[in-house]
Amino acid sequence: MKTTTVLKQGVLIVQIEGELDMHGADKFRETIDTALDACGAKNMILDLQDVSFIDSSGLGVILGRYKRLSALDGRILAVRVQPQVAHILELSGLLKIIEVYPSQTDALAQL
Amino acid sequence: MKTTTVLKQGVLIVQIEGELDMHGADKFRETIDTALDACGAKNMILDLQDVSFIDSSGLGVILGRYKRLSALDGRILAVRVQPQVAHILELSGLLKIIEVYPSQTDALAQL
Amino acid sequence: MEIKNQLTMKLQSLSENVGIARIAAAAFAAQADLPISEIDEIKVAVSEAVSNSVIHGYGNDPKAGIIECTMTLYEEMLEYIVIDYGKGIEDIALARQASYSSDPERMGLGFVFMESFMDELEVRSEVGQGTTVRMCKKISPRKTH
Amino acid sequence: MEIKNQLTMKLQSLSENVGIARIAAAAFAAQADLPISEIDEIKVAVSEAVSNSVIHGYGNDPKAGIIECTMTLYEEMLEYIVIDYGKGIEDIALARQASYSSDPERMGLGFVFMESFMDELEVRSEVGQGTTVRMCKKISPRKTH
Ligand SMILES: Nc1ncnc2c1ncn2[C@@H]1O[C@H](COP(=O)(O)OP(=O)(O)O)[C@@H](O)[C@H]1O
Ligand SMILES: Nc1ncnc2c1ncn2[C@@H]1O[C@H](COP(=O)(O)OP(=O)(O)O)[C@@H](O)[C@H]1O
Repeated sequence: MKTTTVLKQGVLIVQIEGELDMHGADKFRETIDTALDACGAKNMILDLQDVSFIDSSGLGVILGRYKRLSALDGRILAVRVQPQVAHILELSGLLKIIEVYPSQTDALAQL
Repeated sequence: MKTTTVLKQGVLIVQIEGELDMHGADKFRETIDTALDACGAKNMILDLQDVSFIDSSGLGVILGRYKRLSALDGRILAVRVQPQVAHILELSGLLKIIEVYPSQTDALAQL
Repeated sequence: MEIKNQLTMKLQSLSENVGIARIAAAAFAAQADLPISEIDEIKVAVSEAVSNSVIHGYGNDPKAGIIECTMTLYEEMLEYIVIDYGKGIEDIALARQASYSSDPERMGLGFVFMESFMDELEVRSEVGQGTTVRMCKKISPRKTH
Repeated sequence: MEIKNQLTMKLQSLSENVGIARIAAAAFAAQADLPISEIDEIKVAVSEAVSNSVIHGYGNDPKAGIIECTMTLYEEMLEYIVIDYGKGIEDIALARQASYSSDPERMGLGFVFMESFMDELEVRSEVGQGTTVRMCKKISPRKTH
């Protein structure tokens, strides 16, 4: 798993590649938290185009970041979600709190 | 593994999809032999575009067909060979008897 | 029921092995000619069970013990059994509830996912002895050749 | 040498399982961060060894016995051991020769491939007892993180 972050219009864009399970979860969390600490963004976009797998360990990290940002009145949006991952996001109830958009541009337009 | 055959300009074109190991080898051989019996072609083109894996069991079937066709003065050509498969064809010495071309059209032009 | 194929894997309790178990589970399921979406579901379920053994069963200590996965193909179903010889579960009914987790950092969705993604889920556990999770996925007749 | 990870698989002697063993071998190798081409080489070598156990060791009889694959990650190498308890090999030196096969339908390239694709190949066998093939692939330091 590989995570890269970049700040665009004050929004933290997180690009993830690989399988998001317990093996990658700690590093995934640290990368995001470090970037959030550094840039002070309160909104975040998760680009899931290259995420082929997610389970409850990966979802747990996303939910934790949601809690952190919603305390600041910030939001998390997800873009380019693959069908298998969308299925899990839906089943977990995460889609109730994280909106999904087709592209980064669409998501940025919402923030 | 899936094998489909079609006759083009008197040449048997064999399209293979999947992993060519001992599990698929028997069916692979039968499909080709049945098609050869039916159409009487003496030249054959193997389209390996969708073959992601081959080992000595798969090569054995190709070599067997080579023997059958060269007894009739026929030839076997291979097209669209993936790098991993090309590596094995080379190491096995099969490239000495089976020429490789980029496309079916190129191969047909040689026959 | 006649066993058509069976595979047993013994893994060290390492997070690296969750992905390996999942890939093997999917490769084993491929024989049954299930639709991709159902193979994806099996991957999640096996991932959850093996992750639980690593995290909860053995408390993230790779030396604490090994994890056994047995995959069996029957005519009409695929069965996955994941066993650890770790800490065990005191109250299985509580553990299986949605959102219950003994770890505040986790979501408590593991058993929920195993249950929703598979057709059967059975959990046996004894404190100090370990935990056995048995999950089955039906193979509907129209899906086999 | 310290073992960093180890996985043992027991398989029925079925042609379906050659592909499963190969996929598991590749997933296990992925930890070592080898280039794709070397993972492909491991897939071929493991495929050859398991195929030999199915075909020659157990004579294509799925009831004849099981196949064990042990995969071990050391600091500087990956080791794959494939064991069957089948027919055994009478003359190992002869069997390892290129083009030698006891089966006229086969090419006799299995051991040649294992040898060229791996950095070490060791074959032990006893007639009527079975065969053990041990293969290693070096992990050059530049390839690890
Ligand atoms: N293999 C296991 N060994 C010990 N305890 C377990 C095991 N699997 C699950 N549990 C217990 O059951 C609880 C619920 O598990 P689960 O639904 O997977 O959620 P989570 O993993 O997010 O905690 C865990 O928090 C843990 O206390
Ligand atoms: N696991 C095994 N059990 C018994 N005999 C074996 C085994 N592996 C190899 N052999 C013997 O060694 C010979 C050479 O093997 P190999 O180089 O893989 O070629 P091939 O599989 O094409 O025959 C085989 O034909 C067989 O006689």
